[in-house]
Amino acid sequence: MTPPILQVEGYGKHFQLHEQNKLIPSSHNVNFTVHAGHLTALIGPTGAGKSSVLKGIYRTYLPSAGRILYRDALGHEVDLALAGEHQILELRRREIGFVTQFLHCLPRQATLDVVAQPLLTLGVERPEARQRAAGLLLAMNLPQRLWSVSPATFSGGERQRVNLARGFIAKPRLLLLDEPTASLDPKTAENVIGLIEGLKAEGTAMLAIFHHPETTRRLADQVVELAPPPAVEELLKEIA
Amino acid sequence: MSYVAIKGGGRAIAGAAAVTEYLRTAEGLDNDRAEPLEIDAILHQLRHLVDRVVSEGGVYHPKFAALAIKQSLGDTLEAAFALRAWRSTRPRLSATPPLDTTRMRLIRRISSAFKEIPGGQMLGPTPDYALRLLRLELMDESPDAFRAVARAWLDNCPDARLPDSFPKVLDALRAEGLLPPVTAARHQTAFDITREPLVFPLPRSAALATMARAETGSLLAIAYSNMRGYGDVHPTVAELRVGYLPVLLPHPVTGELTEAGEVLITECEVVAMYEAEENGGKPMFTIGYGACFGHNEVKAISMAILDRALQKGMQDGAANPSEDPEFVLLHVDGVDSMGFASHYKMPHYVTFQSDLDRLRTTQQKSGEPA
Amino acid sequence: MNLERKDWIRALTAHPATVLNALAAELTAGCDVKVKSLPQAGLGLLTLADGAFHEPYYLGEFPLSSCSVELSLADGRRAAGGAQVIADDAELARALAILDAIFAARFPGWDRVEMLIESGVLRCAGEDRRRRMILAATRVDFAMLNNTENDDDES
Amino acid sequence: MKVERIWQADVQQRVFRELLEAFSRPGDMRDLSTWVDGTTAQRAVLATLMDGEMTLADPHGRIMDTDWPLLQAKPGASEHARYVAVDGHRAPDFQPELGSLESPEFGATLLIGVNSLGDGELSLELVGPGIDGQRNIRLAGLHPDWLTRRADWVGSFPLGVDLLLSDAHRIVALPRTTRIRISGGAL
Amino acid sequence: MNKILEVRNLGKIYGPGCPQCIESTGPDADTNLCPHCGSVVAIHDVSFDLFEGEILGVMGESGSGKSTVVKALYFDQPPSSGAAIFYDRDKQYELFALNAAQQRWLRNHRFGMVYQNPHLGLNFNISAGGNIAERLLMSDLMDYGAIRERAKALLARTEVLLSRVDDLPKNFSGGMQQRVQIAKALATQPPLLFLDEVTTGLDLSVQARILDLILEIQQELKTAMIVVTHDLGVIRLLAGRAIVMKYGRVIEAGLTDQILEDPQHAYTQRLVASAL
Amino acid sequence: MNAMSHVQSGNAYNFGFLDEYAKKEVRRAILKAIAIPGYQVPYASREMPMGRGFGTGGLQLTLSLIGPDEVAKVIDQGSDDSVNAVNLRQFIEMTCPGISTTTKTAECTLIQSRHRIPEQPLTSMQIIVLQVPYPDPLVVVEPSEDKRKTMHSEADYSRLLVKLYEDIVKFDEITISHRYPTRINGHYVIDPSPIPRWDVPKLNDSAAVILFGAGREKKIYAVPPHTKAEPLAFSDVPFQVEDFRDEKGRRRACARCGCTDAFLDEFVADSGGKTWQCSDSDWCDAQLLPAKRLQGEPA
Repeated sequence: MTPPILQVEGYGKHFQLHEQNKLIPSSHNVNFTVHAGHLTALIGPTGAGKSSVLKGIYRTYLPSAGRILYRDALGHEVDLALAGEHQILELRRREIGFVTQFLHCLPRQATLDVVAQPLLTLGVERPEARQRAAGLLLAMNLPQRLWSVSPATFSGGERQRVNLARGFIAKPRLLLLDEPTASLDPKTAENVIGLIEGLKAEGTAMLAIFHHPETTRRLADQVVELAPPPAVEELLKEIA
Repeated sequence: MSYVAIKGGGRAIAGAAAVTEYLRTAEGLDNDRAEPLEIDAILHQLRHLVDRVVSEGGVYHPKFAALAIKQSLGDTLEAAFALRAWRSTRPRLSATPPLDTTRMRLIRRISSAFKEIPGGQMLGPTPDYALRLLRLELMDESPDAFRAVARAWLDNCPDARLPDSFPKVLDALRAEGLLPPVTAARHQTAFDITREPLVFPLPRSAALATMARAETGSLLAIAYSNMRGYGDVHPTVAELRVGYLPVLLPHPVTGELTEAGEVLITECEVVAMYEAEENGGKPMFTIGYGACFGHNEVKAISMAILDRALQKGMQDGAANPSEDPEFVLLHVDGVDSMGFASHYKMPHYVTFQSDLDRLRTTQQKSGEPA
Repeated sequence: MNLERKDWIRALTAHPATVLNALAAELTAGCDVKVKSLPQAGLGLLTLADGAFHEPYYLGEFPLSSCSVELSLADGRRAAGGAQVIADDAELARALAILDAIFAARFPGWDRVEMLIESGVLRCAGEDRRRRMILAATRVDFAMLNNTENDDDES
Repeated sequence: MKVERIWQADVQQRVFRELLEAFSRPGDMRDLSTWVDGTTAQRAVLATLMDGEMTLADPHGRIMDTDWPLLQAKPGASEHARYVAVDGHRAPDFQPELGSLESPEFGATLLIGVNSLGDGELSLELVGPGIDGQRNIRLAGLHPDWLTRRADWVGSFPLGVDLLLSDAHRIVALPRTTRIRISGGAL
Repeated sequence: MNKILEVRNLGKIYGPGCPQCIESTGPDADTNLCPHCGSVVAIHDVSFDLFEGEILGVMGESGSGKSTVVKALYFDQPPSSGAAIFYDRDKQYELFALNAAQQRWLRNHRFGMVYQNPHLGLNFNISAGGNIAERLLMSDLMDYGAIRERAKALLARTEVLLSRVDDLPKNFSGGMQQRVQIAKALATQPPLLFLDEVTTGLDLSVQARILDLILEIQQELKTAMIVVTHDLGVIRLLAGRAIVMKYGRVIEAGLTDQILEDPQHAYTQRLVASAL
Repeated sequence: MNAMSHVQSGNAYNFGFLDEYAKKEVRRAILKAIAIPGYQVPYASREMPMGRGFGTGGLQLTLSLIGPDEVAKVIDQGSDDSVNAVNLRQFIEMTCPGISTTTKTAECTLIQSRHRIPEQPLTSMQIIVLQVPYPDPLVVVEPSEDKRKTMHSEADYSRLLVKLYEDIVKFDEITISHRYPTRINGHYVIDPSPIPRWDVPKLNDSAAVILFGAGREKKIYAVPPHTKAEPLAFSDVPFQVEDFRDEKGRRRACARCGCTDAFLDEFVADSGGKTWQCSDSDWCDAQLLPAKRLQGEPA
């Protein structure tokens, strides 16, 4: 078997709130791998730190412990926990995508452009990028009248579709998915599942958190169950 | 239309000079007793006119100033100008060491800051409290009576015991710590405005020298703007003195400072509202200084006010024109400003022709449809 | 007379230039005059220490003439003299330098120079006295004002 | 009292006009022999330009002691003086004043004595203001470092120095605007 | 990606300065005013790199020194210490070792600046088109027609009505003035653009349109930018990376989303918490 | 004194009026002005016995340059006989005994001029001194001399260039009539004194040395010979000299000499009609001779 794209070893994350002088545990001793063309699903109770793992890999969080070894397109191994900011930005641009439940976009940008954005930064010409964005939005069942307006005023489900389309469009090598189908109607959810399968088939490695165990069952090649992190006292002992 | 070249310009110039001379002497046409104005009469009876010309001319030569007044028919700008041009032809022989004005032989000394000052307040010759009523009796003054007045005054005036020198009011305030200290010679060498061009920023000595020979009216106008609202500071005259300053130069043989003569000068120091000293120092009064050749109090006071304003402008940036060194110092010289105002009378046919060309062309274009 | 040399010029220049020139010409008839620096008429720059910060600055210029001479007598005695005077008159400077030399070295005729100096001192004193009278006649006596405040029509 | 001609105003006027021509037409050789009466061109130039307002540096001791009181110039360091008189045989060992962007006229004038102007082993091609096309000049007795250092000194116009080369009685000016190429690979 | 700017140990002190200035100021001392000599330590020891086409956010409250950083780099106020190297194609410039004329050249040709106060960036006595022309003329474009066309294109790009090309900026709204400023800054297509609180004081909708424009330009022209702002929203939308300043010191630097979601420094945590 | 002044016997003034120290300062400034083409060298302008604005700056240059073998020409508005020219020439003759003066451009070695450069091309044996009222072309956009000095130092002429741009926007033309800003040797922009645009091209690649003196503003600057002098303009809106064509587009001729290639003065006759005549009186005279010969008149 080819070596994994992503190998997480002993990942841990806690937050130190200086103001309240508080330590908040988030994830603890997480280990797993993700392979090309495979989907690894994270499961576990609320508070087990599933999202924290995704954010740690994307470096929205600074990991507190462990290694996050990523093998890039050229075969070089990078520890995402330690990589330089410009390296992370470059990986985000070219290889690693993240679909969250939130959508941050420019206030006035048309949905089509929001979705096409990752392609533009890769140097794809605007007409082509827009065309591919349109294809995805069509697959997501987003009414065509919404394409030229900003997603700022969209409903949760509509936004989620825009978010997904933007995450999928550049076909990243590693895609992080945080509850991608949570607020979708069943029909659209089904379309999204189809798209995810398509990406998998094209070789995209995925790490996902799903709202419904059913979705996990359908899509996951591997399931990793996370346990809630230990209490603060124990964590402190460990850190000391 | 008057933009036609005068040919035969040489004849016209000679004619203009002759006409001016004709008017200067025209009194003699119908009056057999008409006499030319005597230099001594100007020197003694129009002393303030002479004072103004020596100070604006920048050379203390009262006799030549009187001559300049005579030949310019009493135009002070022209007279000061002639004195300046004369100085361009004279070599510079030497400079005095910095002279101390406490050694002035005073004829007037007042302070508006204190009622009683050491040495006393002496009004001297001042029109300040005179009623400005025309003295019609001077219309036809008899020479005998004229000569008797001064003699009678001297005869009736008792001798007084007075000190030879008077301390400066400012020094007393400084001793009390109310004024900024004298930092050991902030600029060792003074700026010579007759030899060095004014390139900003300038040291204070350049500003003082420029204002000392400035045109009185210009200096007054800018100082007035500072007094009136474009500055809004009400200064107090700490001391105003008028008198004769002994001019000391080294004796060629012994090297000892020797009196080469004396010059009449007016000197004024003003004190204004204090400001917090930067860098946490204690607040102090701000001070300004003015002086000029001759007896000209308005000029000395104006200069003192502007000195203070310029110090402020140099330190904090100019908040109004009177605090801007460039604005003040480049616009107070009488020779520069009157010369330029006069030059507009010269032919400008060529430039005007060029103006006409541009205006006609643009008018034509603006008439065309776009 | 014990007037210091630095005060001679002021005393001498209390007399008209014609008198000084004439005396100098007369007294040098019997001696050799060597000009050490040429008699020159030009300008001097008046430096004042300003009254606010005691910074030196130039108030303006004044006409200045200067000369220094060396006189020698037939017996070999020599005398140096010099003068700088506020005047546009190189000849006057030369005359003053000669009188300065003669009086300093007690050369023949020095007593005539002394007479001029003495009478000049008197003239200067007269002028000084008149100036003091101007001051005295216009002195504001505040002590007296206070005593007679009611007489003053100033409100 | 016999006064050497170079101290006389009318001679100085003539020397100045030669200087004016020299600076206006870089590389154009001007002969001062009519005016200098056997003394050197450099001395005549100094007499013409100096007075009590100027600072003059004399790092190679080229100026006679008896000339200083006549020149009236204030002695200054080579690095700061407005005029510097040097011996062209020696390599430059100082950086002259280059002036400031606001006041480039404070850039020094270097008066450089050389063996001969007009012929010699060094051949220069000059272009720039004052030269119609190109002007060539030969000279002898100039240490080559002067030209390389000058290239640095005049590198960012208007900053720079102005050179006045002189032999016994001739002068050639190389103001800061002149671009110099050493021809024939003589260096 | 290539580095375009390298800033090292930049410092700026207003006032006489004294040996205790540094130790007596900063976030720990809770002031930037030196109690010993009264000097203001506006910035101290600021270092960062900027890459081609990247947007760096500089955030902090007023008095943090964030504007001083760009003003020093744009040569508006010379720093007291430190160095900055600008990499321009095959050349590199040590910014603070250049003379004023060379600095002026860089300002005219290679840098752009958009100020919070349009009075600083625009000449209010000349038309909008004239303002843009000024920069083009300084980069030796001397063809009137071409200048005019380019000015119009830039104004169109920044959504200023072309009918107003010859109007004076003083008759424009605040948002429009900023647009003209941006057009002017972009006239020479500089590889490096400084933006100092450009949306502060504008209506929300106007702000949004300006931010949008900036991002579009960055994508189109690959202009590297340093965006100074106190507004976390602006930082989130524009900047890939950010530095956080307080009392003249950089207290935190990182990826923008990391700084906003996982701030490390107590001050940044407070700042982010108060903005949510 | 290190320069024995040469006061001529029977003359109260030093040769050239100025004392030798004043001349030295002016001479040093001239040399630096030539070394830094177009840069305004400040100097301590002396008071002259005529008004500031009447040519005191030019005169100080002339008097610092002039020698006993000089052949001087003084013109104002192109005319040797204009009142100011006559006045200055008389002063120069009075204070510089021994020099000769001429009205012929071809004969002179030194020209002092106000507002014109002669039509006859100058030679490398000649120096022209132009009188300057405002030396700084930036004064139209910046009143503070201090700030202007910085702008020159950074070669920052953007505001001046924008003025030209705005001119075209407003008037479809560059409206600067005289004192046309001109860039020297690719660097400094000068005010070439109030010469008409007609004369500006004569600054470029001139054979003669061109010196500028501003007495009131206390500046000296120069355009050395064979130096580039480019009037500021746009490639598509070129610099244009004055247009002397009539309504029908024909070039007006001088009413006196008939020449059609000189700058003309416009005359308004008492009748109200207009005529045109050469502004350069020496040029007009020179054209007149062959013209008369052609017409068979005695010269």
